[in-house]
Amino acid sequence: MNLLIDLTLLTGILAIAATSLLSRSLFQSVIFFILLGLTLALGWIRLGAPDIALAEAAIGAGITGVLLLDTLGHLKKTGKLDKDEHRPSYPRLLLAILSSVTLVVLLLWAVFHQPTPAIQLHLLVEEALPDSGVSHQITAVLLNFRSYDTLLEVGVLVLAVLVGLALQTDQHQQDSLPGLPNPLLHACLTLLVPAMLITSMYLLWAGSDRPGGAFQAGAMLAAAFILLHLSGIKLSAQLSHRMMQFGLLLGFTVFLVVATSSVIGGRPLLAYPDGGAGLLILLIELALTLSIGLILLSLFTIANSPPLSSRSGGSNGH
Amino acid sequence: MDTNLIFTLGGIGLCGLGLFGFIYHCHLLRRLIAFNLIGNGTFLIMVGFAQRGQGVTDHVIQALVLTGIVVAVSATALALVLIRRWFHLKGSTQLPEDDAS
Amino acid sequence: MIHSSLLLLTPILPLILAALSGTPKFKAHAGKLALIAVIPAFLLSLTHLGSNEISWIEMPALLMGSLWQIHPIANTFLLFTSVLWFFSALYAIGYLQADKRSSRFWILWLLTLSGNLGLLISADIISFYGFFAFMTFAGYGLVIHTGKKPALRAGRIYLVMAIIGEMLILTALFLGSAATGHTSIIAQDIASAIPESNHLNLILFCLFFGFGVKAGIPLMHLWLPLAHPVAPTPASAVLSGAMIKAGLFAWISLLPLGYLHSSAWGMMFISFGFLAAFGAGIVGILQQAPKAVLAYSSISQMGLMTVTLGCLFLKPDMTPIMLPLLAFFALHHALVKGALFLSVGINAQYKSIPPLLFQIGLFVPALSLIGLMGSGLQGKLLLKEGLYALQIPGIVTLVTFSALATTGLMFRFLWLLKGEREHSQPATQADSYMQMAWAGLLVVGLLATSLFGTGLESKNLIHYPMEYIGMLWVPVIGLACALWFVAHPLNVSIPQGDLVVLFEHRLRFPEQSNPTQANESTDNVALVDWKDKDQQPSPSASIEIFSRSHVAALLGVLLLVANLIVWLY
Amino acid sequence: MNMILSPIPWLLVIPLAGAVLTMLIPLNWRSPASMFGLLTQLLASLLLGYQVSQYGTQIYAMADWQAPLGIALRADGLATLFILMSSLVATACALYAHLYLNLTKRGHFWPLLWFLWASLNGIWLAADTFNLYVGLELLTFAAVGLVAFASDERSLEASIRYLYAALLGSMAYLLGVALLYGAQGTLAMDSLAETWHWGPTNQVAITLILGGLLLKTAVFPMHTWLPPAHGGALTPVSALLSALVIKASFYILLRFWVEFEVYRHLPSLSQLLGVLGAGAIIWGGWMALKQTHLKMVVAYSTVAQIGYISLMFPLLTAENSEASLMAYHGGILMLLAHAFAKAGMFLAAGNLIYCTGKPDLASLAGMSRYRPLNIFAFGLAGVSLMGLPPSGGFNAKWLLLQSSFLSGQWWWIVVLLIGSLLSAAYIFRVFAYTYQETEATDSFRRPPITIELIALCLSVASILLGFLSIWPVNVVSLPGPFMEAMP
Amino acid sequence: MNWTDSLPLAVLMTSFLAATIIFMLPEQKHILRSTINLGAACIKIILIIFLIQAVLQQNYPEVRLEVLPGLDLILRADSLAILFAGLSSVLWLFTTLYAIGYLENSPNRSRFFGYFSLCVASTMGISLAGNLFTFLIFYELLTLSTYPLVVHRGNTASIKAGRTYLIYTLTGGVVLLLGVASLYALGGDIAFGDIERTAALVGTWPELMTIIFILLIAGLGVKAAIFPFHGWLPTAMVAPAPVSALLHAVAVVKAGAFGIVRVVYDIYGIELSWQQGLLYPIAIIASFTILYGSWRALQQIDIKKRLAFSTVSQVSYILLGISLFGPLGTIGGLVHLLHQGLMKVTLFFCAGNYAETLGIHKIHELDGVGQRMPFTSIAFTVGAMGMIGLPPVAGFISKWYLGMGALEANMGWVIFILIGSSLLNAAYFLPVLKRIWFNPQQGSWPHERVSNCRDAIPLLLIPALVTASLSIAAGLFASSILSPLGWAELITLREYLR
Repeated sequence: MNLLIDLTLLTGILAIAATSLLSRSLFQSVIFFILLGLTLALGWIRLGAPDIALAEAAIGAGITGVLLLDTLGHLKKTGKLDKDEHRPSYPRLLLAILSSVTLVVLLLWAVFHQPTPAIQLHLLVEEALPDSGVSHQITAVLLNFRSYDTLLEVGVLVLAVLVGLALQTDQHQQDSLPGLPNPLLHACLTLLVPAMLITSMYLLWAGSDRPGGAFQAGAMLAAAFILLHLSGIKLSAQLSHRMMQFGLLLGFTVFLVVATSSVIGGRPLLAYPDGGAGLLILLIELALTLSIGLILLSLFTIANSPPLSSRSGGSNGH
Repeated sequence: MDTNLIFTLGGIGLCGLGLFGFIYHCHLLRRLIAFNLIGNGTFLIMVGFAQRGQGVTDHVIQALVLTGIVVAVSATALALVLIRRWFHLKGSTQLPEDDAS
Repeated sequence: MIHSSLLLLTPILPLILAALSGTPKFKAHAGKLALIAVIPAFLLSLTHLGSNEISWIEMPALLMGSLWQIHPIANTFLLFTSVLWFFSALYAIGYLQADKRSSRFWILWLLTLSGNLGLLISADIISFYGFFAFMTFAGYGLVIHTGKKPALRAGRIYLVMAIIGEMLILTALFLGSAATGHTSIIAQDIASAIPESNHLNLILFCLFFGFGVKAGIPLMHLWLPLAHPVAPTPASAVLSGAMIKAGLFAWISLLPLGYLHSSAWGMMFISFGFLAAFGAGIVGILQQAPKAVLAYSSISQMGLMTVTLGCLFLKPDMTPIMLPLLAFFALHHALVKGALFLSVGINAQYKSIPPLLFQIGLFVPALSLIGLMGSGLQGKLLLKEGLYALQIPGIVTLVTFSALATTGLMFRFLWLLKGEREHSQPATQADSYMQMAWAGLLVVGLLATSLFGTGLESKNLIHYPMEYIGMLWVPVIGLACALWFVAHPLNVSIPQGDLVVLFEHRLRFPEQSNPTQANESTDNVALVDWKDKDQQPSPSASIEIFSRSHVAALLGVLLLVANLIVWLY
Repeated sequence: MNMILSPIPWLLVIPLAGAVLTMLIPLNWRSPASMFGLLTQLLASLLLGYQVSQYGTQIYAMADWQAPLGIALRADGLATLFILMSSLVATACALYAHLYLNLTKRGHFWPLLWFLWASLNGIWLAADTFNLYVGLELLTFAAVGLVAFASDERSLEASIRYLYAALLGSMAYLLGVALLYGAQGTLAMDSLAETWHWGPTNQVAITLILGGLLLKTAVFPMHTWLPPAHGGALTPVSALLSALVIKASFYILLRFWVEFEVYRHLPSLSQLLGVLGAGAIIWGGWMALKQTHLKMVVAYSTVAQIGYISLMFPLLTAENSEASLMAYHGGILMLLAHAFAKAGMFLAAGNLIYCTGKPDLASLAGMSRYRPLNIFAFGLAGVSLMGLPPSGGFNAKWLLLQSSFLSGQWWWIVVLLIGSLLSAAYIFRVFAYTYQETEATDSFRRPPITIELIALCLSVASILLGFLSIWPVNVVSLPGPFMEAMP
Repeated sequence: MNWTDSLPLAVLMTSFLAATIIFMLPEQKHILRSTINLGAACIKIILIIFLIQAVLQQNYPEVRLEVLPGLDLILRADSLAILFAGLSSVLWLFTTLYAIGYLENSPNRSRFFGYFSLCVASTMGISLAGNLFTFLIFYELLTLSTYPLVVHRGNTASIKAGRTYLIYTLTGGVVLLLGVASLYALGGDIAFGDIERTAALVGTWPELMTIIFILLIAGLGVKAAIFPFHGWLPTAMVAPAPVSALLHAVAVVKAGAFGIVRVVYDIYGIELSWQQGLLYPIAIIASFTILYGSWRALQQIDIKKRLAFSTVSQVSYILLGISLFGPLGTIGGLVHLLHQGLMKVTLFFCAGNYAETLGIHKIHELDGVGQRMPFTSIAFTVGAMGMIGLPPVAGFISKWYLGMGALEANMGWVIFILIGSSLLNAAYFLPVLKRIWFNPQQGSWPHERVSNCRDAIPLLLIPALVTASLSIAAGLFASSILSPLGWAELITLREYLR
């Protein structure tokens, strides 16, 4: 039975992916991509990774999909979407087929010759879990055992926003998209947004002992923000620029401060003081959730807003 | 034929498809989608393959995949910012045709 | 001490004076400087006259360790060289009075003088070679002084021959010095070491032909009849009188005379010598220019000296006796030939001189050269006596017969002078400097025996009248022939420089189509054309043309010959 | 040793904090703050250099969790050298940027620079494969941001190209890491090396990682994204990218290659890398020769130089251990010299373009008269790139040559020599342009002398490296896991 | 640590510092720049005098720096080094003086003098190098620092010439690098004079060492302009006169020749090279180059071009001397290194004077210039006479020793090469002299510079006269102990007694 589900899922995933790739219509591609994300979420659950399933649904399918769709809409609006899309050349097709087949063969070869791993990392995790301050392994890994990765990862997020902001060159940009004056949406929003906020809080809270955590919570928050934004309630415009920035950076800053304080306290970087791990992790997660929400929103709005023309930038040098 | 293997294979398929699309397509959005396919495939392989080896649910790799997903979405967002800028400046959705990937 | 300083001054004073005469202050008095320049040399030779003392000065830091010395043979050469240069300079003061380029002439004159004097006192080959080259190249300037077309042509050929000569000499010097085991550069050592060298024949070949250029041996003489007529008269005098003897002097110093008995080389020298003596006579008689006749006469006379040297290869042990005689003969020839050359210039001034004196002045050196009077008589007698003593059959007879050629030449010379007086040239102003110099040289030449012949056992011919008559018959025959020719003119003339004409035409021909020349920018060519049409041809262009491809051709031939010799021996 | 005295965390914290801080504080405060940051960063690097050279390799367990579970940082000789290199070059570029950019641009530049720096330091110190991935991504984003920063068409196109290539590369790397983890259950490099066994999985993993990193390093057939990115960016950015950023992926490759003894088990792959390097040398040189824009010449030169550096891989496989050590030293030295020289060259080129106001070569006429110092800086950098003595480049080339001789792989000699001729050709081509005198009146802008001096300093550093090569060579030879894995 | 040990470094540094300061100076500070230049040159000469003293006392100052493991940068002043360093330092002084005069009122002097000093610094490095690696470093540095001088004028011709120059020298450099690197790969760091090591290597790998020898000689031969590699030299003539003088007389060609000297004497050792039969081919190539260069010189109508081909020919004299096994040949080769430098620099100075004062570039324009510029013409005459090999100018001394050396080495045919070359030299110099002194002036001068001097301006004239006098003095007082010949004999003595 399980096998059947798995195989169906597998077939579905591949089919959807193929459709998404090869579909003539770009819109269709994006839709199928979002669909793929959702299907994958199922797959993740089958793999016993509900955290990833959540993240996939919220981030992989949700945020990415929204971003893609929004861009698509923008491109559509200018009407030049498919015009200059010519058929790729024959050699390119050949190259593509060749490389993907090679990749697949290589991967298959690798997968079917899998040796037994010498190290059972999950045993180590189990062993160290009590010292981590949280009871959920994933959160422990993310925010304690491998918190350094997470720190850098948040850095990546911040950086993405930063690049967007830097490219924007002017902070007081008007959105090109007007708010959607859709009363139905408005009505939905009044119900949906609070629910999403609560979900987000719950996910955050749950993260310490069961699936959930800052990223999923942040994604949920972001989704709420984006919905608000789409409905014309523009968070970024209402918050002052400085506040917005502070919000964006809050998570990262808190993380960094905690990390540094441990160094000042004579411990290695990111090492939590004895017994304070749980609290500090929660603090970090809280800040992260807010920041991730804002960051994802910013990514959306930045992508959304057309940049200033290049003439205003680069006055000094090339 | 356990779940892990099946999804690993699924990941392989996604990677193959994604790579194909990434090379084959010129349209920047399509290539971005292809990239995301590769990403998803990779994540599947990561988890599936690791868990197949370990024989149990591996939380470490799941945490890593979470990180990976976040990074991927950042990358997508960044790429979209650039693409839209590019589109705004040049009115084109693909790069000048002087090379493949 | 005094000798050392005189030795030093001999070549250096002329150099200093040359530098001085370049300055504006001394420019006008350059001629007088030239007179002063020979004084150290003259004094040096006077102090050594008749003594067998050898003075030397060693300068280990100079070049590769120079040794300058004066020995009896060199002294004789130094003597006549200084005397001749002195009188020629005196003559030149008058000769160049109207010449705008006299300044340049005097500088070159002094430089040439320095070289000529220096080579006579150099005992090491390096200084010798240096002075020799110096003389040669500075002498070029004297040859082409007038800047006219024939002068430039002569200069060109002079230069080419001289360079070939220099290179042959250098080869000989390399091999010679190597023959001493790379130890010595003293001429004497080299001369004695040459017979042991592996490259004996090559060395002798190079020495013979190398210095033969200066000494005017056949084949190497080409430049002589060209250069002498075109050079200013005083320059011709020193060229023909003094510088030509530099070749002889070099032979005397460097040939292994007395160390080597080689009949082959002896015959080589003798045959070339006689070829010169007679051949030059025949060619010279057919010349149109008086100075050319004199030039051939010089070749002829040098031939006699070559013959003498050749004899020394046959009888090496006679060397110590023969060399002083040879030197004296050279002295005689230098002074007399100098006087004859100067008379060419005086010829135009005949009106200002009492006719009798003038005729005496013309005839005395001519007769002297033939061997009938004064130093010539003495010189020839001594030479013949020496040759007798060598006991080589036929030599003396042939030498005697060579007087035939000399007679013919002298007759021709005087005849041409007479012709000039009668026809072409308008008489020029009398010039006291020139006449003084002429007269002085005449007197010195005539009295050379009594003045300078102290070291030689002179024979008073008055005691042997029959001998005199014995010497007389050849010139008489010569005179008779000459008179016959005057009556029956042959209408044959040989161009100056005889063989060179053949070479020149042969070599010049392909030059017209020389592609590199044509490739030069066109306006350049136009410039050359213009120059050609004008009074001033582009001489250097032609010399470059000549040198460019044909020096190389000559070089090729030379190398070929040299290699052949190397392989043969 | 006291934990607080270890500079390792500070090497990461300072740039990250710098990034946050410079994003938050007002524009005109950002430069002074950054200057302070630069100083501390330099001090930290020097301190690390001192500590490592005194006490040897240092392991730093992040969050106090030991390696297979937690993430370890490792400062061995190689890492220390790279930290120092990046500190010096980045400081120079930062100072340059401070003088070169206007206030707003500068304001945005600083956080990007700090992120870049943090990621670089992270990569140099990393001893964990997944951590390297995150570091690479951070680096990519910062670099792409910096490229796109010029906000004109060219730079935008270049940044997209760069981003796509880099993302694909990272993904391939991640896939490789996934396979490795699946096969061995660990991510830490030390434990990976300990439990390594050459099954198909690991081979495929290494191939994927290799592919990804090659793409990110822009090794020959995958180099096409590089010239526009490096040539189109703002001058200090180009310098940073060429000097440091591409080195990061190369560094990772090198670590994998040596620590997992890839050179021993996959020698053919090493040869392949060498062939690619050779291709890069020749193709890059040839393309550089054909460019009409100054910075493109320099950018293609980077392609060629990467080729040089890759030549160390086939030479590492030499049976003669002396030869492989020489190859290692040569490669590292080449990398180091290239960092300084290329940064110097880009900055000098930027100054020239600043003067003429045009990016093309032809407008450089008369430049060597107008800005001799600048041309001199360009030339010195060129000397090192050409591999002419005295310069770090030369010493590196020398070592590679010696290594090829000793290992009997003579064909690389040919490549090396042809390559240096080619590089001489394109560099002197630029020179020839600067020496040209045209009738056109000079209407040049005069750059401040300070930015010229910065370029000069970097170039001089690459030359000085020729005299001081012994120091880096000694540092990278410090004992540690890496050196133990060396043949 | 003796204080003299730092002398080699100091010698190098004088020029380096001068170069650096000059680069920094603004264009307008002409007087300061000249002062620095001349001051550095004088200091350098003084330092060299100290070095000479040290070397005479058999004390060889040395500076070492470890660049790479087992690879040292060595600056060492041995007698051979002093020979070249002395020449360079003396000629640098005069060339600088000349250049100051020559470039008066022309742009880009800062650049020019900077690279000029750098060029001299590298020459110093070449002369003081203590092993092949150090030599290689400075050898390449020389290439680099002369390039800006060659293209200094910035017109199309000079840029083209610069390219040719680079193609030749860099290719040569690569070949040299190959040779040096392979030698090092075989035998490690071999210091100059360590010929036992090489002997051992030759014993082990005779063929390989022969190939390396060929590589080294070919690489160095490019700068020394031996026959197939001489093409850059005439094209580099577009450079300003002081540069040509520097290129041809001191720095570049001599660097190549000096390198060959080093390789033959101090790496392989003269006896070994002879036994291996390595010298004979060099002799043949050198001989051919001698004749070929002269032959080509004959065909030139440009003064500097003619001089350039003359250089091609003359530098091979040095090689010829090296290839003659025996002390005399060695002396000849070494001493010609100096003599040719002095004479050629004189000739180039004069050519520059003609060009600068009267605008004369072509030979046919020289007619009658002796009247107009007598002193320059005298200097030119001296140089030309030296080239032909007439005593007492220095050229004869070298030629003499070469000839003697050839006979000593039983290579008699070399004599004919020397003779032939002298003939050709005479053929291309004498007509020029004749034009200068004996031809009347043709029309007006091409481009006469207005000045109230009778000859060239003093700054141009004095160096020419001084070098002319030096070349006479070097010949005239050849046998004194401090003359070039004396020094060459000293070196040779040490070489053959080793």
